[in-house]
Amino acid sequence: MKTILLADAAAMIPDGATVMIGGFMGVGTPERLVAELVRQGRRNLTVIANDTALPGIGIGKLISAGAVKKTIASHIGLNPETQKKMLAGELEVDLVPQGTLIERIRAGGFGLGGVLTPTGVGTVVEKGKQRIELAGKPYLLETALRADFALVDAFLADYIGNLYYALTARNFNPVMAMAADTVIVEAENIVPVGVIAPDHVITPAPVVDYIISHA
Amino acid sequence: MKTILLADAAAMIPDGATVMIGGFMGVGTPERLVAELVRQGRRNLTVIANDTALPGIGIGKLISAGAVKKTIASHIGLNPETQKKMLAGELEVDLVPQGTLIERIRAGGFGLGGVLTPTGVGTVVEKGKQRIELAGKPYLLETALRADFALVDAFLADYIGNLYYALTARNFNPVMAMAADTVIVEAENIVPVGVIAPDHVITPAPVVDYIISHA
Amino acid sequence: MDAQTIIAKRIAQELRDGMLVNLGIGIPTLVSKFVPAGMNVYFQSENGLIGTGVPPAEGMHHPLLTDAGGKPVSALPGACTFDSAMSFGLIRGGHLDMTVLGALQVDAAGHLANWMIPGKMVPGMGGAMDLVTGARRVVVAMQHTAKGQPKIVKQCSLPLTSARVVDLVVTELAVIGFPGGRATLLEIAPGVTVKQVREATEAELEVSERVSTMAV
Amino acid sequence: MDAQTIIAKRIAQELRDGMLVNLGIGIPTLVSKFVPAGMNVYFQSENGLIGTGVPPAEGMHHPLLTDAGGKPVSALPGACTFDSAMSFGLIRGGHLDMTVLGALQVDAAGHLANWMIPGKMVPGMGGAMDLVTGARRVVVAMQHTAKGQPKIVKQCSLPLTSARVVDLVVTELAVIGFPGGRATLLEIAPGVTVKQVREATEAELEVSERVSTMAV
Repeated sequence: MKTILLADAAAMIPDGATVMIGGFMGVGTPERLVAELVRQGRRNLTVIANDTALPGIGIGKLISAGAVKKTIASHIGLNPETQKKMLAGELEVDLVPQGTLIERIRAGGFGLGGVLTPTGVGTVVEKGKQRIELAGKPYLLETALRADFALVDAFLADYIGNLYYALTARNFNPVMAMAADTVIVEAENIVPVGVIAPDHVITPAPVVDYIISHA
Repeated sequence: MKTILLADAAAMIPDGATVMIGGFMGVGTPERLVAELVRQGRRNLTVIANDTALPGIGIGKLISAGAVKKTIASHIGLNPETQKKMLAGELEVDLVPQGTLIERIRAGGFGLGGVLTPTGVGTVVEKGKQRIELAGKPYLLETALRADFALVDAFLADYIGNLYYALTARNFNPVMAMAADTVIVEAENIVPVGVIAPDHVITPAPVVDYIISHA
Repeated sequence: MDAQTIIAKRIAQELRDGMLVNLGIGIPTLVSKFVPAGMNVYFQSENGLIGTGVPPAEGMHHPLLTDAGGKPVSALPGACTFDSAMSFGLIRGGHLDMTVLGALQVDAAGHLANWMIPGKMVPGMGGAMDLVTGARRVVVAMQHTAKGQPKIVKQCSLPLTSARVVDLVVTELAVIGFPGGRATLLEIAPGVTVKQVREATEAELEVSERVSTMAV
Repeated sequence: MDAQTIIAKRIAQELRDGMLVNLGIGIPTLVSKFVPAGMNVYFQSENGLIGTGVPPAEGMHHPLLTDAGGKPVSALPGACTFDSAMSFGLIRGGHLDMTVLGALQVDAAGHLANWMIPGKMVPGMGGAMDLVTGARRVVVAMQHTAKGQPKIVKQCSLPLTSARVVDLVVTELAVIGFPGGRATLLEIAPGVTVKQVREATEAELEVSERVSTMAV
């Protein structure tokens, strides 16, 4: 049984922590957890996520509240506040191609040092990176990313932590669940152990540390 | 509709082809397809697979029939014929750690040049490979693998090629389905389009070329 | 016919049965409206869906079934969902037959810049760099000019999306390809002259011997 | 108590509630029989299963639910299945709390050789190299000697499984650890003397000040 109260879960995450947050334009983002971090006044977070959503939605709430010092993301275009804070020097933004970002997170969770990708070769993304040629084709060496916490949104969780994601809310969630020291899950539904068929479990229970209780 | 007769599917694979074959100790191996290749007298195949199963089972049938020139595998210990042929110089065996083998295949299917893994550092596996240090930790650069054909065993296929695998028969199959020029599927059941829920599809239809018909 | 419709209809002619196609936000999305009848094309949303259908009727949408812009979509029979690693494995691994996306600039060799204007607009590359690097065919859908200025330039002044050049540019005036690494006029829109296209284009344009009229 | 039971029972004492554990073929498999009552341990089979249970009753097995040796198993409530990339992601990525495997040789520093005898037996490393490199804790389960010859040697003559040293070796005679990189006798089996262990061991053995008797 891994359930925990929302406030207690958020309180585990200190100011300055590096946090991976699932979701794609707010879809599949653990909304209550994000809102609770804002309510608790968290500061100086490094947020690793696909995007910063929109103002008032998902990670956008953290941006607006000034809780974020740095973000590693692939897209910030639909959140004018992220752009404004970045251009004003209040927020550091490290832009990473989406396919590279997800592979770097996967590498962190799967015990790989990094991957070689053709994406970004010959662009500004190459800056500061090692280029490796294999069979005459150039690749960039992109290194693994890990975080102190992964905040994961699931459709179903059982009480020991097996997770199932629905439709396009899966996105970064199962990959991030592998890549952080502490994995906190916000689930739409919490069901008894054995209710999710073994073949339908996407994230295995042992990697999950906490599930936000519905109490 | 991608169905094809068993004999026609096997006939597409020429002598000398490089073939990935799913399965783990014969579980999840497309048994009819393998048997048909033996029946058609195929020769000089390069087989990429986790193991060579046991004599008379799965890939073991190809080994016994002398259809294989070279195998890239992680384990041959339960098939004495593979060991015998190898020691007699009749079969080239390239042994690769299992976790490295599956990542090399995944890299081939996912458009990555390779991955950095700590596995094999300081062992005979390191021979001839580039060692790369990241943050003081050594990794081996392991390069992508692809094949001409992937022979994939699924539990459910629909008529356009969406695949679902059951229990431990999943193993190498979905990864190999991404990494070959031509993907041929042997499915326990072929069901109408729309019957497999979108969340339960493991291999998406567009990567599958042929499904062995049950006619 | 308005500019967007001309572009979308012409690009739809590039579709083939069984193709896996990714459509970017904006004009590219319109292409799905013009799939020839009876043709089965798989549309991928890089947020994790193959089989993207039209926006659902009111009251029938679900908040967890969206396109890459976060907008509600439907899933066609035979659709499937997956995580972002798989999504970009499909894109990078050569499984995506075609990507259609917008541009800020395309240069004479076919290089594309579409993800930032330094100091002004920095939305991030999202999936664009992977799409342009990985797709088998890259098609640009854009208006020929922006505020009267040519978007097909001699050399991109904006940061590139990829070192890989695009295959086709379709605008409301013309279809342009890059055989031999040189911008080449392949088709012109109905009622448009080669001269008009040249005047709206900064890059030097080869004119194909078989330049024809777009069948839109 | 036979040698295998002593080894398996002692290793079971290393289990903790909630651990994810991989058991190799042979003696390691026996460890699952001695999980302390009330303790929840997840057993992983590297062929793609967490929640491996005992072999099913006759007539209740399924050919697609097997362990890494291809033998029928059951899946406990809360079990889950996955592909080989995920399986080794769990192993390599630090998610596996403990791996228990057999050995051909272990040397004085704790290096393990368990996958080949050149020219004689070349089964391949299977998952062993990833398991030893990636698991948080590596425990070797083996008989102390083979055909009267010590298996704990000064230096491995056989090809290593990993550059990473193991954490614990459990035999029917002793429990040996490697603090400071030196083989150290931590426990002896009931009725066995330190002298007997030393005689059956080629490597020099430090003897822990608090050497105790295995509670099996």
